[in-house]
Amino acid sequence: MIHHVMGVNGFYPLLMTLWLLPLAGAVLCWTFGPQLKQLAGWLGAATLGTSFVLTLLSWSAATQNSGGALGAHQSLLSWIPGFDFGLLLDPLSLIWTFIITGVGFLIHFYSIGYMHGDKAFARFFAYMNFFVFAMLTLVLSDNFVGLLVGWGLVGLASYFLIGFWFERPSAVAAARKAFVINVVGDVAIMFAIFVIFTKVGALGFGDVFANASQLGDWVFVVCVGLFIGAAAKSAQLPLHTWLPDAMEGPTPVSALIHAATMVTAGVYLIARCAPLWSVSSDAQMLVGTIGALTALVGAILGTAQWDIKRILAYSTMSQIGYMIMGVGVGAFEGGVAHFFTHAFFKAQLFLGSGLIIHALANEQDVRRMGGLMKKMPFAFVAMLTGVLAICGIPGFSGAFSKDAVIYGALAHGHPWLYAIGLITAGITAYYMFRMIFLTFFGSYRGDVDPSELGIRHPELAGTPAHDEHEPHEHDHAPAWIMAVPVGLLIVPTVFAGWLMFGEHSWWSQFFSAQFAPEHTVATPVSDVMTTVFAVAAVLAGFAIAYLRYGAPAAMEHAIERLRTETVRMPGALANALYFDAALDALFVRTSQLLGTLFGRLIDPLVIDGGVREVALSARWLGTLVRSFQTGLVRAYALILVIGVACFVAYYAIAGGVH
Amino acid sequence: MSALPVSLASYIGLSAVMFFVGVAGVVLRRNPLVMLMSIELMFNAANIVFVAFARAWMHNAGHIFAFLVITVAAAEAAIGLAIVVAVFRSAKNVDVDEVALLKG
Amino acid sequence: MLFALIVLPIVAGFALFALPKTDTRACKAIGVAVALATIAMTLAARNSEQSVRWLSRPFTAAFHVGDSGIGFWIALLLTLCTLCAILASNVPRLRTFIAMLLWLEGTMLGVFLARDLVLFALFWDLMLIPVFLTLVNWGEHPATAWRYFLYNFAGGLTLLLATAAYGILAGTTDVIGASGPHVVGGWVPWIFAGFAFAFLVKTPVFPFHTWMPITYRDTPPPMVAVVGAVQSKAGLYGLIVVAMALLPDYLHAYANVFIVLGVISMLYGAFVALVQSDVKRIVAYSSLSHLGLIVVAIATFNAVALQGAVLYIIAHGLFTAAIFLTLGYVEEREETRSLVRLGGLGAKNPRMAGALCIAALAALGLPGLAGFAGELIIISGIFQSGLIWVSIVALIPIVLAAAYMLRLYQGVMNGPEVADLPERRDLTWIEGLAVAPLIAALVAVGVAPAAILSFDTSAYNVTVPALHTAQVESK
Amino acid sequence: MTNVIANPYTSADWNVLYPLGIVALGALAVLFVDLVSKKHAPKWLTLALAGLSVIGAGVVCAQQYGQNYDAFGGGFLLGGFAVVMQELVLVAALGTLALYATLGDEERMAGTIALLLWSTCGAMLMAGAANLMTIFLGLELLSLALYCLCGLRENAIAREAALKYLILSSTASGFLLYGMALLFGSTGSVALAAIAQAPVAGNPMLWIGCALFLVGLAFKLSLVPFHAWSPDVYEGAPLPVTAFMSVATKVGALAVLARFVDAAVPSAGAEKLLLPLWIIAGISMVAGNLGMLAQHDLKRLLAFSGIAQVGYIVAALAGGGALGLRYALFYLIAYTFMNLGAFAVATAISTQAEEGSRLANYHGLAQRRPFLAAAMTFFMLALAGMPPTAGFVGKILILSANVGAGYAWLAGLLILGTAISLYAYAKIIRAMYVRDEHAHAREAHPVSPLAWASAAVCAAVLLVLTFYPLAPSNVIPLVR
Repeated sequence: MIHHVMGVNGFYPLLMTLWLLPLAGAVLCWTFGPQLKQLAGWLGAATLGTSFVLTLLSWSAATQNSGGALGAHQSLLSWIPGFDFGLLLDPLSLIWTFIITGVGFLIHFYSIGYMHGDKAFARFFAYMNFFVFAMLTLVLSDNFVGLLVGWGLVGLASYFLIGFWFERPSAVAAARKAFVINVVGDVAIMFAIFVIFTKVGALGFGDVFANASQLGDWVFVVCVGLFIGAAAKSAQLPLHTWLPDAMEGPTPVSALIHAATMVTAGVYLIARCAPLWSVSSDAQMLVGTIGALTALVGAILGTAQWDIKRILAYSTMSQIGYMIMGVGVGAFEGGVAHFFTHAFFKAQLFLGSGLIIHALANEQDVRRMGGLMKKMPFAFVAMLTGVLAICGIPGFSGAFSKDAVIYGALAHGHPWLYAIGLITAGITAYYMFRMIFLTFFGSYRGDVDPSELGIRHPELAGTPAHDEHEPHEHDHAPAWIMAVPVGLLIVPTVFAGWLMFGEHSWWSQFFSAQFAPEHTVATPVSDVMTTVFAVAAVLAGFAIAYLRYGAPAAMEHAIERLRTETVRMPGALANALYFDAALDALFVRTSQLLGTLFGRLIDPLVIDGGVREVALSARWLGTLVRSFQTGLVRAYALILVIGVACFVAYYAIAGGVH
Repeated sequence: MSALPVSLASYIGLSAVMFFVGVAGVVLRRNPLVMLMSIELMFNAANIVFVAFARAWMHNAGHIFAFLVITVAAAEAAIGLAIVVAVFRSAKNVDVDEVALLKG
Repeated sequence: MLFALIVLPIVAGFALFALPKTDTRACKAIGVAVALATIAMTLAARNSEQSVRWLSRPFTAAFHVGDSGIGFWIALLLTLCTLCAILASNVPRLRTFIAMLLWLEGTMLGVFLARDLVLFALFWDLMLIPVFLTLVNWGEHPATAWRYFLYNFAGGLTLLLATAAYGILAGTTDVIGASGPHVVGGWVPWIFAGFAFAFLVKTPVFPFHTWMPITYRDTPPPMVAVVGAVQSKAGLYGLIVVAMALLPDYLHAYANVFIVLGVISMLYGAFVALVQSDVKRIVAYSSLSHLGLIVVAIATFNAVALQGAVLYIIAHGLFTAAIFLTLGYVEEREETRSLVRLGGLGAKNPRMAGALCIAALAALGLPGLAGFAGELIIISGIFQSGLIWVSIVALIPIVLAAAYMLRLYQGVMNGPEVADLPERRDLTWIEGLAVAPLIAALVAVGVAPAAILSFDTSAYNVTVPALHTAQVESK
Repeated sequence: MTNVIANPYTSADWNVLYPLGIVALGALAVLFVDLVSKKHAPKWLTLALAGLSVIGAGVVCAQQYGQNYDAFGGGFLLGGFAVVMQELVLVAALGTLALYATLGDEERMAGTIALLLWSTCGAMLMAGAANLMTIFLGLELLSLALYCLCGLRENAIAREAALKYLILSSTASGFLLYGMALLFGSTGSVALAAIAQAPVAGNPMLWIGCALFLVGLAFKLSLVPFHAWSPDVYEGAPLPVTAFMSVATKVGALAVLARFVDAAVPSAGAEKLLLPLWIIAGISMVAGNLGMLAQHDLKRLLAFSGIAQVGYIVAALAGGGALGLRYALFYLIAYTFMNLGAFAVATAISTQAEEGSRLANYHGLAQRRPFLAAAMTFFMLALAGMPPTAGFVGKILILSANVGAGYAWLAGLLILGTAISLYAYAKIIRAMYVRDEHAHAREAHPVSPLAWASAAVCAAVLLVLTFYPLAPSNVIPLVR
């Protein structure tokens, strides 16, 4: 078999350095945490900054194209016989690396302020750097196993960071939940790997894609396996339940891992495996549908949340639904584009919310906010640009990518998905502006008794009380540390979409060699009309949000209306459409029941009981043997005589006495 | 007075009867001395067979064996008596059924 | 060299009694020195063998020791685990305990380095004795020692019987490490059954496993680290070098039985581990689950699965030992093993938490660590051999492993600090040193597992070429 | 003419009996010394004389190895087999002497030792006996002396043991003797070889004679169901006597049995003829081990153990193959040493006042006497057939003999019996190693060096037998 390697083989020290630097940072922060103190944050941020610079310097290597070999390929080591592990930097992984290191750097920088004073400050940056290393492993790997290694390691980093405040039982439980669900995804990818390994005999991307035809009908199985992995990591139905809980982690974590990068790994995986997806229309149908449904369900659930981070979490889920729908149906460019813009605006939104949370001493319930526009104008601007981008207001970044995805669904022959995409856009506008109105408009409700707002158990309603995180008044980090990254993010949040504008945009040029030309069908409506529909939907959503939360009438009776809404919240929405309960009953409870049954019943009673019977019967027989030893000579003599009689009888018969 | 030849079977029959009497004595009697005597009966039953067959086979091994057995039986009786006396030195009557410390 | 390697720990174990009972430092120092020496000798003895004539009738047998290709790695694992166990030992009557560990090491080295079946069976039975005596002396419940004894010696007996019968049929027992003479006859199924019973009990596999959780529960942690990590592998090793290599026809014929038992063990152990509250029992049932996978791998006769099995044998040994040692520290400090009582230790004991965390992650198959490589290769082999549904079912325990291992780790280390636990300090450097080599090896094997896969699979009658041969073809 | 009648045997015949004669003379010497001493002969002198005679007999006997001679018209077959068996008996005697050195009282020493030596003579005679007369003579010499030895202690249970032994054993002798008479009657010969090869068809007297003959031997071997005497007698007899009895009677009876089986096997009806023997051997393996389960006295436990062990050895003879016989011998040798070793340990922890045979005496022994406990563990493992002891090798050999000869059911019963026995032996091991809360209360009394040394020697021999490739096929001869 001839080895097919994607990318131009060579020696790329920059590539290896940018990959390993975060690992070095993690090790340093972990090992010398107590000595480094606040320096750990700067160290963590600096490694990422350097990696980001190296990424930019590697740009030309990543986009080089010589005779079909696209990007840079660096061989590293032979993992097991026959499987070499290497790094591959091509336009696709470059985009991810760009976001991971770039946005990652900003978030690290922000964290220096946000995490200031936390007693595990160094540990935080160790985990964060480790995450970046793992994520880079994921996107830079040139084979499925390496990808899976990165896949597992980001899951681990996510686990650590969700459970960062591990004294809190809720954080611990959320971390475990996230990890276990992600392992479901890992094993599904493992299964896909088995199929690929058995059918193709190789695991390098180049080999596999070059010999994809050998998969035959199994390609659908492979795609499903990979997609289950993607669904778990990217919070697609029905494996999304961990993502809202993951908001237990510090807000920068939510911004980096649970919004900008890790959760989009599923999108990367599908885009990376575009050669497989493009030959399986069943897989396209399945993935596109689930993506669209996830977008819709995420948006619907987003309308029912009170915790600002959970609103953003459901919005993340919904937006990733868009991306998955895009890459799923075959609109790879559009899906990846939405990842690109989403990374900026969602990071922006999370960091903005972090500013609020930080300022309000960890208050996360929007019912207890209100009127913050005057107090925190900078946060308001940051959040507003983010919201405008996510809603897809033309001119803002989200508009270009989201419309590309929605139109892509239609262009690839999925009108239903197109419709869902448009409806979701409207709902998105509704819950996003709901958040804006509740947070920044009206009057401050933080001093209102929680019960008046319908909050029955304040400690359970997303207001964690973790003293160790709460910075001391006299020990605030300078405000600019958190403000600068947010300010910097405004630029791409607004303008990044312009890269995708036009027929021969920079974006499509950039990916021209990456993805095969897409097979589109004739569409009844044009892409411009799609934008018009989308804007209409957004306006509708905004209008409803305004009427319910932003209009003067609503503002006046805000407290009563919020209480009513809280109390009258439909059960299905309050319980997140019962996904959690269903998974719990189907898998968790069942497993525990089986475990109890086996451990309490079968082990002690059935198996040991049987063995005990045998042992007891041996002892009983021993007593029987003993019972012949009466101690009486005559009894012994009788036994002897009986024995003799038996012997004589046998011999008499055997000897022929008749 | 006619001398009827006594068949070999008669000797064997006699010895078998003696032997069974001996066996029954060991099993049924409770006095150790009687038991020892019963054992002597068993030995002597064997002696009869030996002597009878020594004649039948014209082989003097049977005779020699019989003498051997008589000697051994005498030794056995001596030792047996000694042991019985030792065991029942203090008892008024002798009964093997009352000697059952060792059991189980 | 090899004979010396086996005899050294045994003799050293006896020699310890010449020291004063109270001089625990000297005992430990000697134990460590012997363990280090055995590591060095094991490394030096790779690929060497020694043989001395023993029996010539009813069959030829020899004191033949050497590396069977697989045995070397397990022996290395054993010596490493023993070193760590001795370092971590801190029990009453330390002198006797270290002697037990050394005897265990010597006898088990005999098992894994024996190239003669009779010698193998001999050391097999010998290796049970130190564990039994430890259970008698340090165990909490007398019944445990009996249960261990009852099951394992029953297995040892059938092993003896089968060995003798095999020797008579084959004419020689000097067969380990190669594809032995082909034995035929009506007796062979029974011989196979004898071997299989011994191996399945030792591993253990459902339904012969009930001795195992209580044995692991009652054995002091350093000893259980060796027993759980290495002694349990004797059964699997036996399956490979005896059942696969010598009686392939019968393993083929009864492969379905093994696969079914393995699959049941896999799921059964994982489910039970989910709900246990005693931390050592969790690990015990997780072993049942993990080792079931290896049994399935062996029964497929697939070279890739076999390579994965050997790799996973090593990996499982490493992480099991590390988990048991760390849990031993926890128990020693907090005087409880119950997840109901434990919690929140991570805040005050970051080193301990780190060690347990990495070991638990390896156990749940985190990509990049040793457990993952083994699982991945094994299940690919199973899939490759056409048992698609089995390979799918084999993925379930991995998910469950994530759940119970995290439950274990978090239950001990995370959550709010428990006020009424005795607060003790973090690991001392020597305690850390006892776990560190295992952790390092877990990472090393995870990143570069190739060396372990390099043994010759052709002796084991596998049906599909192994990984490295595939590589040769591709170049 | 008179020459021939007066002296039918040559010096070669009498040379064969040198070892036996030395032992017998040793007994006389012991008595003589006691006679001429003022009060009693000193204990050391008695033991030294006896020891010298036993060792001397051993040396002379060893020199006979390799010579084949049918002495006394086939009454005593000199050859490797007889030599090995006689040596085993002598080993047992020597071991017993060592135990007496610890436990015996000076007053009765000379008589006791003389009886012991004559008993040894009986067993040695059986080792070479090949006709009915020598067999009977040897057996009675062995037994009569043992009856006395059993009762030679001033307590009720010893005498009870003697009485039981006397009555039951004599009854069994009666059966044996009657069987011999019938055999003689049906074949006209007293030579075992001639008897065993006589035509079996239509010869009921021969068959019944065989039955009674085998019953007699089975009684001496204490095979189930002729075993009932042995637990009681073992428990009641003084410790050294039990040790001697457990080895010497079995060696003697096995020698005879082996000759009989060896002679009988080539004949046509052999399989039918010997089947009951294998059956009771199989029953003994299981029942003997079961009987051990509920015992609390070491001697009693070892009596049951002996029942099972003899079952193993007899089972090895099944099929009558040459290998089986050799393996039986190998196991018998191993059994001799493990049993003697166990009794040596028991003696080592005994005092003049109390024999250390109750299981309670072993609680926490490992704390008080770690090396004795280790030795005892070793002997228990050997009896259980666990490595690294000769018991392990022996069991493998017997299993192979059984399987090879087509008696797999015996192999199965052996496995079953061994499995059961493990539990019983382990009970003792566990008792020794379990921590004894009252350890300080039990004072560790001084240990007799001789008993200690005996135990050590036994352990060493067992270890050597395991690892030294004493291929039974090379060293151990056939019945010849």
